Amino acid sequence: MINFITRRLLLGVLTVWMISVLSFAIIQLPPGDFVDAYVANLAASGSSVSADEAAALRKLYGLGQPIYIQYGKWITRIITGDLGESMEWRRPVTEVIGDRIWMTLLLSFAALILTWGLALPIGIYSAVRQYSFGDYLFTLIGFIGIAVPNFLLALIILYTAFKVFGLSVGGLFSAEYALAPWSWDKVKDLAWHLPLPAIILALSGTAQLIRIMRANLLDELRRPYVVTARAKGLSEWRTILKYPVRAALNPFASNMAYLFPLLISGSVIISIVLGLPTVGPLLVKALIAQDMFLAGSIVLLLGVLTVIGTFISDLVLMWVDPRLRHQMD
Amino acid sequence: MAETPILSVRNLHTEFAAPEGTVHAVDGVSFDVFKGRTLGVVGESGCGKSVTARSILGIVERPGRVTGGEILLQPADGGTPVDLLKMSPWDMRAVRGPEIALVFQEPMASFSQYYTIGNQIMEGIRLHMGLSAKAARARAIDLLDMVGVPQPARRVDEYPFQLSGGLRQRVMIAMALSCDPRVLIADEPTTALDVTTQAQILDLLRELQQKRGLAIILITHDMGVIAEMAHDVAVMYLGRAVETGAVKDIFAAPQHPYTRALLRSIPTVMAKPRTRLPTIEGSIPQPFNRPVGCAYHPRCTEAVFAACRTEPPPEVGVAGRNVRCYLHGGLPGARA
Amino acid sequence: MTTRRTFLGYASAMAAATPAASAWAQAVQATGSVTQSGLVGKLEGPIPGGGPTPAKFKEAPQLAELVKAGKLPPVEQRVPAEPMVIKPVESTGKYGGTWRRAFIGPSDGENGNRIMASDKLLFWDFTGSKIVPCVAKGYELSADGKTTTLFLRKGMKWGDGHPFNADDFVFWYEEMYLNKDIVPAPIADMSAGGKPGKLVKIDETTVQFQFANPYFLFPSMLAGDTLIGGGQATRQSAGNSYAAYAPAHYLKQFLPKFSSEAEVNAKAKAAGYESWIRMFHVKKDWELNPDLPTLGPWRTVTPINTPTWSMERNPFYYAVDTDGNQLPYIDKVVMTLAENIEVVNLKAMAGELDLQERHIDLQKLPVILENQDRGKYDVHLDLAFNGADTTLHVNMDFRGDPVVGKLLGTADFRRALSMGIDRDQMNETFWLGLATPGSSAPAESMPENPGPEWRKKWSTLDVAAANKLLDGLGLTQKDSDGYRLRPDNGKRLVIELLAVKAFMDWPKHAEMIAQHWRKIGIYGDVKEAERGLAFNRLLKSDHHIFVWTNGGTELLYLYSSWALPTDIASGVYGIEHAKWYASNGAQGTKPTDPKMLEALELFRSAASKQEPERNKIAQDIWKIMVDQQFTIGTCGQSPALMGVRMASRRLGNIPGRTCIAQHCRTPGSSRPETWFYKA
Amino acid sequence: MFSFLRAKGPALSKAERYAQATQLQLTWWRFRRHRLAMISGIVVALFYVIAIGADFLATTDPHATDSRTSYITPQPIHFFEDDGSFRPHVSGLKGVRDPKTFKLIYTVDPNRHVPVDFLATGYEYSFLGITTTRHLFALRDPQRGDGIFILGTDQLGRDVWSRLMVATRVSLTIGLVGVTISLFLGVLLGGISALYGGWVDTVIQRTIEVIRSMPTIPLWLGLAAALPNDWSVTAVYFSITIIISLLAWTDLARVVRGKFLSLREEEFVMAAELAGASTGRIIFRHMLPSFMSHIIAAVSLALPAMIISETSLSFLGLGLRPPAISWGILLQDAQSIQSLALAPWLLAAAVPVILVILAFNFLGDGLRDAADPYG
Repeated sequence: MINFITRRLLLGVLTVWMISVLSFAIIQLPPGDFVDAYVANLAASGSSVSADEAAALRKLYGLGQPIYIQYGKWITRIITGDLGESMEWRRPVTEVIGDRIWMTLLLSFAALILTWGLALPIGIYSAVRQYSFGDYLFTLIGFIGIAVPNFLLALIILYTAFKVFGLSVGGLFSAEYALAPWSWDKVKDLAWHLPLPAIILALSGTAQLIRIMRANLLDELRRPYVVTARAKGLSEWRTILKYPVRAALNPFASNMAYLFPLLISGSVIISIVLGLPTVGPLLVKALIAQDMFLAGSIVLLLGVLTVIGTFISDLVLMWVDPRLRHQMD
Repeated sequence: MAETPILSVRNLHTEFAAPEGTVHAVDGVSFDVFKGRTLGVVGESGCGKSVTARSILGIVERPGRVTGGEILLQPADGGTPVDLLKMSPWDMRAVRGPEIALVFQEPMASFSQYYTIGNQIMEGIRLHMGLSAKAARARAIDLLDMVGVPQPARRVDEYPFQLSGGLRQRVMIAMALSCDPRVLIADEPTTALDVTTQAQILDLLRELQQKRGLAIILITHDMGVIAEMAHDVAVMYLGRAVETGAVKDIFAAPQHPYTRALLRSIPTVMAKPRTRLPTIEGSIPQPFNRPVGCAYHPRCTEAVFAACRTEPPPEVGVAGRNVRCYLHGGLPGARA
Repeated sequence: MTTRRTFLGYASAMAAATPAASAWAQAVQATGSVTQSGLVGKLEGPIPGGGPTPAKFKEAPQLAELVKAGKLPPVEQRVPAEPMVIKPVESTGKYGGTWRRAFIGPSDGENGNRIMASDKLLFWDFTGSKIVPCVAKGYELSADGKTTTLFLRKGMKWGDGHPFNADDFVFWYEEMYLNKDIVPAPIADMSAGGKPGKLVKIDETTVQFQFANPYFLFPSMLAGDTLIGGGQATRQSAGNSYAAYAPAHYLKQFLPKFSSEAEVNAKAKAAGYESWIRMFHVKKDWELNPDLPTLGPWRTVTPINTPTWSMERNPFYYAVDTDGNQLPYIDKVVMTLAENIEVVNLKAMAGELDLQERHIDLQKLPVILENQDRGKYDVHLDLAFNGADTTLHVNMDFRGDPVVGKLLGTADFRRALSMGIDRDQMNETFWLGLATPGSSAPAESMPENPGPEWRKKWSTLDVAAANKLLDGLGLTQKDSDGYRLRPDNGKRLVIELLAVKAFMDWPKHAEMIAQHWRKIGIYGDVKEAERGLAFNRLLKSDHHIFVWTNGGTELLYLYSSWALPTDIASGVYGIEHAKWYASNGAQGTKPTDPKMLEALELFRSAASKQEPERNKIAQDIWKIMVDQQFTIGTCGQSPALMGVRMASRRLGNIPGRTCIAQHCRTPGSSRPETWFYKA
Repeated sequence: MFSFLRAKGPALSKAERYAQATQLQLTWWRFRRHRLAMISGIVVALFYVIAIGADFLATTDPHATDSRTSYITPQPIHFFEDDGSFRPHVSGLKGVRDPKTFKLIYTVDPNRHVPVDFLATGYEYSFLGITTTRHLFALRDPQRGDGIFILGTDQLGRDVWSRLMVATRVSLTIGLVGVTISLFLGVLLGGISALYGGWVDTVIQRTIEVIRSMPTIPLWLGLAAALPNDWSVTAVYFSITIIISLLAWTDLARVVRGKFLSLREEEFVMAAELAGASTGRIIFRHMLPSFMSHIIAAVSLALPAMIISETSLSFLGLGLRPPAISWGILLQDAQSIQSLALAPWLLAAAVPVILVILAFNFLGDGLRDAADPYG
């Protein structure tokens, strides 16, 4: 088991490294550099920067050096816990990301829990009552969940909320709490704002998971051990919940790792539409402004989170699957 | 044989509504099972043996459905037999385990890999016998000990995949016996095992039968196993029992051409070396496309009557045995 | 309490500007369909110097309490002996309230800078046509135009209570402007006739800008939104270090000269900055540094790079109303970060913003009007004075393709492109009919307007004439789709329209123009690009035509970036030409088009001319510009850019109409410090 | 209906036909019974018919702008004249902007009926090298501002129906091209991974894992932002397709690898191996056909993901850009507050997106069930 965990950890580190190289490369791909974007931005708002100043800025940010040196500098600093400074926000990246990464996690997590909470019972129902009216209904709802692009859903909900209820649902906090330090009221305020984006975000993942759960369970329901359990005189629901559902949870758990990047990706788009203070809009802006330290840090951070997610899901998998646990010994 | 059977299956019909057509998996099977005796149900795969077993337990899966017949169980107190098919699902659950238990062909697949064997044995015990967790565990260990699992106290916490095939089947038997059933249905209990283990498991079953007076329905495709274990035999072909009777009679004088063909396919020590083992000509027809007339006629070397091709032969009793073959009577228009 | 000298300087500026101002007002009343809506109000605004200095000063209740607690000096000591007395639009107001506003990110600093506009040395009145005192109580331009003297207010204080005086100018000039680490290159604003000027302290409250050559334009430069005159908030943020003055007492601690390089570097490292320069750029930036002493009505509490950019009143603010109440009336400004402009608009319509004009989308006007009562706001349409909110800026030095480059450099080709545009359609579709179609020349009410006939010159739809011009250029071959072919290789001639979705949805505008051009056989290829990337291409002059506003060109000398190749930060008309102009011919390449050369020479000559002559020159430049169609105007003088103002009905002293122009620092010239909450 | 499947004639009994059917035929028979999947298959087929005949089905030039037709609500086609005679026509419209509300108000001109012709002449277009002006429907002698606006018009006065037709072509082909590329990559890399095993397998599997654990939006953003913006619409179109498929092949590769691995253990493959068949022959003669149906199912499930990808990218302004027309672009037009409030019919573009994705999903599910009823 220790061996298995170490192996997974090492692979995780490798993945993180590859992600870091990729993130850095992607940031470097667009033509021009931050100073170009910065100068252009100033020019667009009516200020001007001379060529000498631009050169001074480049020197300041070390932009003139070869890319591998820039990468080397960046990654060394990151390893020592220093994510660098956001050129656009003119603050340390850790501060800029700050609360937002937690909000991203919170939103993704809420969506994840919602996804599971919905997909599990519905998937079980659909499999056990295959081809029933309920099965078709849930499948249909689920498919609509996949088929309606979530940004469209977000926008329609945003507008409807405004049109019908006269409130702007943008953001995760009411105006009076956005600035306030954390308090019980602020948490309540957050709890009030969170469900809507979480539902929008969860919808497509839920539909997918329902399908996975349904297929897995259909598969497991045919296995002899289900007959064994029935032959023992267990009630039908107890049989299903204890045996095939447990087995079907296995691929379900391994899917968790890939649900996470999906949710985080989805949260980017939704956050832009709904104006949520997550890293999503920050990342898009940073990429557009070529604020490389910020963009790189966010991509890397999200990658690391996913790897951690994968790792946790491996542990969960080990916990659900005794075979895995024992093979590793 | 004046004794009343514990379990009596009468004209059982089980159908599967497959997209290709309705499959009559069990098509009018009748047999009796007696206390302390073993009924061997034999036939090629797909002949409806396993479905019969599941029909008895009321666990035929959709789209399957028992459509007719009676399954009469003699209550333990000796009262009038009850028809399991008329029982409510709720009452039926109390039959599974304490009255009739099932042992499967593939011990690996028949266990869930996610729970310890103890957990899976104790489940039935706690459900039906109302024992505490501790008492159930003690009983599980006893049961494991009884079926010859070494170090039962340790094994009880292991997972099925940690056991060898033979041990798994022993555990399976222990689980089946956990609630002291009167009837044990063993569905190909030894097929997946090697020859030595097979013998051990069969010994175990015999031993348990003697100790407890179990009635066993032994489902197998192996005439050798039947010869070794069974007291009575039902030979099944395409959902029908084509010949039933005491094992010695059937082996001594098989009446149905199919039974004869089955018996010919058992290798014997007396066979001449380098001769080909006889096999049954042809293959089993598609289940949803049962031949008209006697189901066996396309493969039968003795199908001499026109009726063989037009009308299924009725069950006729010949010398204390029942057989479905015109060779032994029942020809339309003829006098039996 | 103005001195005679300042009065003179002040009066001369006033005299020059007055006629223009009245013409302006007339023009506004005359505008047709827009006024039908009842949304265009009277051009009005608070008047600085609108009354005598009151004998007694009053202050906000919270400040009074701080005074009582001994934490603040009394109001008499905080307000200068010669405060700016502002006469509000309606009445004197009352203290209190929080102004809720929205901004869209750390690059949206202008959102806050503009409401801090009263930290400019000189400013414009509400009409945008008259220079009025601001931080400086007055100025004097010498008869030869070589020196401009500024008179400061006695007893004026920084936001932290420290005196503000001529030393702060000297500090800026010597320690910041001349420090190559901070300002790498001198700015054109500070030179006349190619020779750099000087900033000199005369006495505690008097400073002088001295030039070797006449620089009659300089007072306007100080009042304009220029590098030198933009004010501390605007010009010492976002990495810039201009604006003529800085809080010496506070910033000295961050400069090596006042301790040692090692010490400031150590300080920077400890605070998490790479070098003292990086630290200095943050410390002198009011958007980022709440501790920085400033002069404006409010000061930053939580910086721009947080989810809420918030400000509170400056207790040492130098302006009072006519009753002696120290301004501002409003306690706090809270700007919430909105991730996109749709959210800004929704929030405004939901009544969650009290006054917002920035990022409000004209296209949404019907929806905005529909929700007025629910959101409890009034809608004001403020019309701009620049010629065209959508202008086709033609690259005069495109070298990527000689054939296209030559055509773009040909006046008849540009004229044909211009006449191929159906401006009425564009106006109806994108401006809801609220704009004035025509050339890129500024509004008729502007002193630099060349005359009404130049509105239509080459700038109305005339497909026949356009086709004739194009045929005349030898572009007679057409392909099966009716598009003209290149003379060299017989392939379709493709003119690219580079467009950015920014203040307006310019890619859509470009799409429509491309459709119109089908009728003149020109294939317009719309290239939508992200703003930063598009401006990058401009810097390399790697574009055919750029679609953007020409806002700011209504006062050509103060903001020529969107009219002529004078700005080296933009290569929209050819970066080499801009370098050539900015370096006086030392770098870059000389434009070959004689008309362009003429316009540039005229422009260069103007700085040394007196105002009436300058205006005349500007008119001549515009005549060339329109005749040559260097920039092809479409529709303008509209409320499209910051001209849709949504003001809460609870607010008082909100003008019916304000000047929306670069130099008016919208909404700065309507003096947000005089607004107040009625209830 | 599907008579070609009965080509063997009635002489064969039902059972015999089943016994002799190939894997693909069996799949097809099972699939045919899946009614929802069948309907979905027909829907998908119809969509591709639209894609092919987009210009023919369009009634107005999808690029032609006119402020006189800005934001027209969907207009019906009237089939009968007032006197009851069958003469399809649309009514003339007159638009005025309300000076107070600034909304465009269109009123029907009851005296002007513009006849609608079947198979008539409209704007010119080229299809498969043929230039024609033939359309399914067109107006007879339209004046400026006339049009068949059954789905209304957008801000620039362009006919939403016609734009939708052309967008369908673009979005559906982008999905097809993308799926083809990812199928190629998936089969190739998945196959290599399974066949060679060892470090090759490890490297490919690791790469898949890295790609899958990256949040895709940042990757798209980075890659799309890197596209030179002076590229032509076509170049951007293909680049976007490639970008999407570069990230989408991993799923297919996993399916292929899994199937390869399990099939390698199957008897018939082993038999072929023992018989000395070459690897290539084994793959193409024995293995590929046996999981062809799985691939078909996987592809039909991958397509909607491609379509959503394009839509999302275009929504963020990083996918196709105007004047290209795709579902994503149409939806981008529909996403502003004013569109939702003043021209909700612009959301019509959402309908085909939802329909096609639903149809593909049902189709894919049906195919998968049919290909592998117990898997």
